[in-house]
Amino acid sequence: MSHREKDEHSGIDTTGHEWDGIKELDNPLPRWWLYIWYACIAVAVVMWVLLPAWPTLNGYTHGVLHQSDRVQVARDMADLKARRGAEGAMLTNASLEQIEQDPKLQTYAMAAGQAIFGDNCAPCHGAGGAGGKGYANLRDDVWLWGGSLSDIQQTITYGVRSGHPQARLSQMPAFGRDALLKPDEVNDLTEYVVALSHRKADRAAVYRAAPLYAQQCAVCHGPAGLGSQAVGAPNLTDADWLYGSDRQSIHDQIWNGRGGVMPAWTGRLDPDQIKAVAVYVHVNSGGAAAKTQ
Amino acid sequence: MTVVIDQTAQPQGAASGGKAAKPAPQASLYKKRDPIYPKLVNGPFRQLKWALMAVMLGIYYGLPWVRWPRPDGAPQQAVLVDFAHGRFYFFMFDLWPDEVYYITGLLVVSALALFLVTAWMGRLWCGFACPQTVWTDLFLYVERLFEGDRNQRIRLASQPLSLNKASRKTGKHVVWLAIAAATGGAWIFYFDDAPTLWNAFWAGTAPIAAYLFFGVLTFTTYSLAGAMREQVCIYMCPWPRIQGAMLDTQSLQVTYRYDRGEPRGPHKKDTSWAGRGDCIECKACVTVCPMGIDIRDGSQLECINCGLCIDACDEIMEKVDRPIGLIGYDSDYAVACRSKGETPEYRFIRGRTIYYGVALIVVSAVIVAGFVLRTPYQLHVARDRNPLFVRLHDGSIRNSFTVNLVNRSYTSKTFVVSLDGLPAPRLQAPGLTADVRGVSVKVDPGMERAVRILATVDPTSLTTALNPARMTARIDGKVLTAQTVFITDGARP
Amino acid sequence: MWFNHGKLERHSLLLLIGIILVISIGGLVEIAPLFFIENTIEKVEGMRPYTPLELEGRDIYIREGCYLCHSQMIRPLKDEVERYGHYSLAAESMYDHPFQWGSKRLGPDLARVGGKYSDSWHRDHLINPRSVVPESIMPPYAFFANRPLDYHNVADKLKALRTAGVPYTDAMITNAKTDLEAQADPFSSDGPKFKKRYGDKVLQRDFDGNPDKITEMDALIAYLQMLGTLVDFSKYHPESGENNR
Amino acid sequence: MSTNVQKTSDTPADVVAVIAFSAVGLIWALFASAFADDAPFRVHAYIFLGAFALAIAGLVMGLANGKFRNRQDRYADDVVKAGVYASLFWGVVGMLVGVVIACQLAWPSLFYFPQAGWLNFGRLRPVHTSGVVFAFGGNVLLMTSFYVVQRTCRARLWGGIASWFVFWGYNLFIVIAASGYVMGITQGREYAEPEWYTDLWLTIVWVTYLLVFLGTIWKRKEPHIYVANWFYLAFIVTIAVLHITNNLAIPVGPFSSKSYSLFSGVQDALTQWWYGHNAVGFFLTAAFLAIMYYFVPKRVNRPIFSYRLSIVHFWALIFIYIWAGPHHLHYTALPQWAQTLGMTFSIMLWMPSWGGMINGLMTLSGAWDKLRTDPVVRMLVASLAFYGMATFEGPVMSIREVNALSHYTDWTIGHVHSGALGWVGFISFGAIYCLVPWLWKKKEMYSNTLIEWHFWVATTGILLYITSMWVSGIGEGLMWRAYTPQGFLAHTFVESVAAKHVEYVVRMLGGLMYLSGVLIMIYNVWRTIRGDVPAETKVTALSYPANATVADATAAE
Repeated sequence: MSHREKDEHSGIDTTGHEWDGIKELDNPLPRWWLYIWYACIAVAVVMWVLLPAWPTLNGYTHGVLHQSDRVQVARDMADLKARRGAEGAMLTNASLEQIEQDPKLQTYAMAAGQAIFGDNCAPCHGAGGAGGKGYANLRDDVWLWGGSLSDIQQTITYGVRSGHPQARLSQMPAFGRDALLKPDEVNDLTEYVVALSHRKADRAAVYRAAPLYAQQCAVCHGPAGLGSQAVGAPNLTDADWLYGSDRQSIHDQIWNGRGGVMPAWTGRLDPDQIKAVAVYVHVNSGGAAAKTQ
Repeated sequence: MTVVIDQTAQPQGAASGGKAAKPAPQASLYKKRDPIYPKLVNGPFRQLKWALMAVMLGIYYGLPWVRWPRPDGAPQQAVLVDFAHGRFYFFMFDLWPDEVYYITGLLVVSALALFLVTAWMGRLWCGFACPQTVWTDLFLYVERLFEGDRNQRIRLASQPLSLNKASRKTGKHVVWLAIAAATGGAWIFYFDDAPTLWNAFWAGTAPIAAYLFFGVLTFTTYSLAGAMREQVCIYMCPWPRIQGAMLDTQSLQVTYRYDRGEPRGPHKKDTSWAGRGDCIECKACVTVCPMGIDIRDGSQLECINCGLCIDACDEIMEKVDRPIGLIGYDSDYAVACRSKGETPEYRFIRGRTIYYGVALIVVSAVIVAGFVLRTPYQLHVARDRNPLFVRLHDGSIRNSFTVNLVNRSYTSKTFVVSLDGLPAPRLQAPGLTADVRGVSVKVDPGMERAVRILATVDPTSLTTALNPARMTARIDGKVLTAQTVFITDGARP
Repeated sequence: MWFNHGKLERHSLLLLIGIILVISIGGLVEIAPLFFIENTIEKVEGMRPYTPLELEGRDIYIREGCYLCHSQMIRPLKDEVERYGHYSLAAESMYDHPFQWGSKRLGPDLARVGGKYSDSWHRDHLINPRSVVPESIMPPYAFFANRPLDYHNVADKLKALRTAGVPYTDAMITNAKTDLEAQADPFSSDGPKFKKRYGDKVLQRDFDGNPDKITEMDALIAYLQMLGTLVDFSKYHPESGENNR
Repeated sequence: MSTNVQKTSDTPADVVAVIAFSAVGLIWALFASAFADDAPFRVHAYIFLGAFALAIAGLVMGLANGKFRNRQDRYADDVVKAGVYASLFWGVVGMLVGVVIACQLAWPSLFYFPQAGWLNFGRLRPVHTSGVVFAFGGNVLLMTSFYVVQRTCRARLWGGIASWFVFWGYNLFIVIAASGYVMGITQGREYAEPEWYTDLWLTIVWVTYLLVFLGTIWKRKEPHIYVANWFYLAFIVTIAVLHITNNLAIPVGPFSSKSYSLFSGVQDALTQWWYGHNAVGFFLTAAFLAIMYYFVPKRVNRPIFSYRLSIVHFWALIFIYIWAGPHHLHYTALPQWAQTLGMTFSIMLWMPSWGGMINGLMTLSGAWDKLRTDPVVRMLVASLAFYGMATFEGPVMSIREVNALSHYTDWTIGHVHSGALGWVGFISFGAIYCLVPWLWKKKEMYSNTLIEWHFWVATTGILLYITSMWVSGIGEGLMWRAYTPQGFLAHTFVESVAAKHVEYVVRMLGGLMYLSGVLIMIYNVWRTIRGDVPAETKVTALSYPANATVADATAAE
């Protein structure tokens, strides 16, 4: 083994190998290096004991802590809700107007309202509240039952045709289906409604329908077709149509007299939650003041 | 294919029947550290190091206790990293999470400054300012208090265990631990209100993380400055390598001027200095070195440029009545010049230093400009994505925006928000007052507030679906704008 | 111990075998159990394979490298659950060949973007992201709206996926093309059959607002609008034993 | 020196084999172009067609002219030279694309074309990652491994023309892959984007590579296999295993560019990140450590610090690295047990990774002065320092609580680039600066000053890059999880995007500086190869006295 030689600089033996002029020393491992490595391994072993770590035939070692991200996040969310609940309690004693005027309460109500709306209202009114055929758009300035804070609160609390004793209630007759009017009369009324909304209509039919309208419809929709929020009768003269604005849709509505149903949310949502949703809807719709039409 | 493979040389293993050369069995798995016992030295560099140590440790331990008056609600601590609220307080400045780019700038400036200093004077950082050096120095001081200077320590180490030895060692470790604990303790005070945390810490009610970091920092201080010492710099820390790579032949670094020192040898008093170098082989430079190297071997990766060997050598030179500076800050270039009999020139202004200097000035200027122009107010706009717009009963189109206003000042402010770039938009913001100037939004100090702003426009005045617009917030004569878009059912591209 | 290491250094095949053995262990211990430990994939209700149109949309998503900026993996951390919705389950990507969990969020997570925004927002946003989100750094994809969707081999795609284990039925494969066309046309007469195959919750509408042709925009929006909407979370309980992982 | 020059072989079987193989490929490519199911596949078929035709033409012409003499007494260095050119070319391409996509993130409205998807971020990013990792890094590895294995085995490359097949085949793979990304051909798996037929082609090339490498070791004239070759071998074998397993897929048709991966969801995710992490571990770490093990001791002319450290850290590194993949999937739907394994093995990986750094740096002890006189040593040392930083940061980021903040953010990007720009880039530049004078028989590089400037510009670039990404990553991580005092999320996502703009500009500048450094290098390499005489004779050329002089002086006493 004559190839081992001493390295001049360090005074340490080489291994005796040489490749293309490269030799190797055989310094021992630095102690600190080995110790830190052992420490890392020890840390790893401790974690294996504490946490879920090793797969088994059908399962895995759960670790003595039984830690689970999913359980943990559920706990964190509950904590968060509890923390917000404390702020939410302030809603109890504030009036709707106070909530809307107070920056802190409004911020809270909007955030809470959005979450509640998403879970409970969005399925019908859409995630953004823009509604759809048969479901009212909550973002515009047209309101069947009134768009003031208290109107909205009442609608949410008791619903529309929900069966709750205090529900918003009205019923448009199914003029065609129940044979209250003849098919021709329904056709004429359709033309009349089209004319009410400032569109071109069959003049003759409109004249024929005028007395019918005064007799059958004006009670709720008003002589000029402006509607009434007291009975949830829509304004027939504006650009907003719940069941569609074309002749077929209008005809269908007169024939069938459809009226949507909205559940009463009292009992499902607590009063503070209803307040929050009411403020959320009111703010997003531009905040109509209480008024009579 | 021009390189000829040398096939004449016999494979080395072949002679011994292909067997490998077996290394001699090693006694131990790992290499034990050879302990270093640096001797205390006196001189300007040592004085400078003491002074710097006092200043830096003073800052480190004391800073969390410096109070800084801020309006109510805000922390009263001058320097505070408030992770919980995402705020960094530094005297008159406070940074929010979306302003962390200032920290980029700070890091870049620090690194460039280090590059520049290294180009000029080598590893000054390592020798004087690095926490590892400072705490090791402090620990060595404690070690000397208990165990005496170099020779006594060496003697003590070789002695069998005795009451004397045990008590000295114990004393040393206790003080070390105390310092380490203080280090860990000070650390946590940077992250929470110091006096409150102090009380909570002793009452056992501080957050777990505080105890955890206290423990970790105590442990690392104790082990790094007490046990690991120079090994950290030699093996572990990447920074010395980068600094090593940052040196060039013009950089000043602690240098043994062998052109003057060689040939070296012991010197008897009153003998001639002719025909020999100034180095008298007293090894003073070796015994004081905290890294345990002999600077006379030339530049080495271990050397941290602390200058203690300069002090040691100068002392000796004065004693033997030779000029000081046998070891000194010098450049490779100068040494090489002198050895050839030329007069060296020192070039502090050269391509690299100009390059770093300019970069440093540019980046610093950008940061300062950024700070000067910084407003304590912010405006963010998110327009609704669902629905994109709503049509009102009169056919007009309304878009909804969530406007987030941030007031980072310490007083309550009122922003006036308007939507510009559209024909006569009508703004509504339930719960807020809107007039011709826009919507007025009051935001509490140090708070942000999200408000809903609804804008209605007559669609006949807009022909395309996507109409760029600017949400504008005016406050204190400042104008903040955010690009947004007003969407109608007009023609789409 | 390394004094015997010389043997490995002198025999290249021994060294090779040694390396192969050493590098095999980690992968085997970690990956293989995922195929046989039962609760790796949660038992949930609602998962179904992608419809042909969604699959084409997903292929476009992959083609354009969307996964490089958008993750589809909501972590069980409270801010993510609040921002994006319920954390993602392994079951939700059980038909994803390949998975699209992503590794970087230059844009937001998309695991539950389905139903969050309107079709027309997606359309505007894809055509020019900065037209609706001025701060966005996303590239514009206006060509989606013009380019007709090339779905000539959609049945082959379903077949390939079935080989990989996605439960497409023979009927789904045979009718892949008509199903695809039916989904993009709300008035299609094939609609009921399509819904029968893929369930009532499946979306059937003109996604890009252009009834004249089926474009890449249709496919991509169809895919985006179903992301994260399949699993019925009212029937998933994380704490229950089999889901606790 | 050599006296027994071998007779050249009369029937170069290797060339004939490659011609036959190319002919088969040609026929396949003809079919593929005729029956292609989609346009991109047809384009690729044409590229294959052209490549095979060129190969056949070139080889036949070469045979006719009596080339391809397989002289066993000479090292096969031409393929290494070709590797130098390819590395430099792909380096510029990959980094240029990197700068372009960095610009796109900083100024999106300047760099996108709404009606054409080819240059969109999503398509260019794979061009960047594959360009720098596989094209630049891959060619550096091919060339250095071919160089090193010959020198340390004292044997010519095995397989005759096979090494050229590997070189051209690998670069053809890159062309196919990169052109595919731009056309939208991708498997949707990070760092494994090429589609099934490209993967198959790479498999053929890679197995040939393994045979060439192993064959050369097999016929070595040194009793022991040098440590650099252990690392190269581990790299080649492991990449083969990873590549094949991770690319198991079912093509939609034999002539379709589309395929679906065999695994799905959670299994697919872990397979992918087992691959992805070990592509880092074996391609960018183990293989570049092999470069370090040859070029560092060779350049500074010092023995390797510790033989036994190299043994321990080699086996520990390759064993532990494989386990660390799941740390890319913390908090995902991957079962938590796998996440814990990924985290703990990453922590245990710290010291084995550092073993390489220690062995490299301590090899320099005794030659430390070279740092100031030899800018190439600067590069090598700085690369080891960055290696040390990145391999410390990695285990830190693998801790789940840290990862919760860092994952999905720019912190990861910064971490990757401190390894890529600092470690992989610098060690490659160092190797190229060593190799060019050695291969082209020059005394030294044309200009040491230019190497210095390459180094200064590149280090500043790295500084800008990693600090901006580090801060931006932590910033966005904090913004995402920030809550208002009322307990609601404080920031929308897009606010975090807007907040990063400044950092993105800084990052782009950093990348641009790094690219400029490479351009300086290319100029320097070009002048060196051209044979220009070094311009400067000043500072660095000054006959700097080595330490030996001191020792001599001491001895002379």
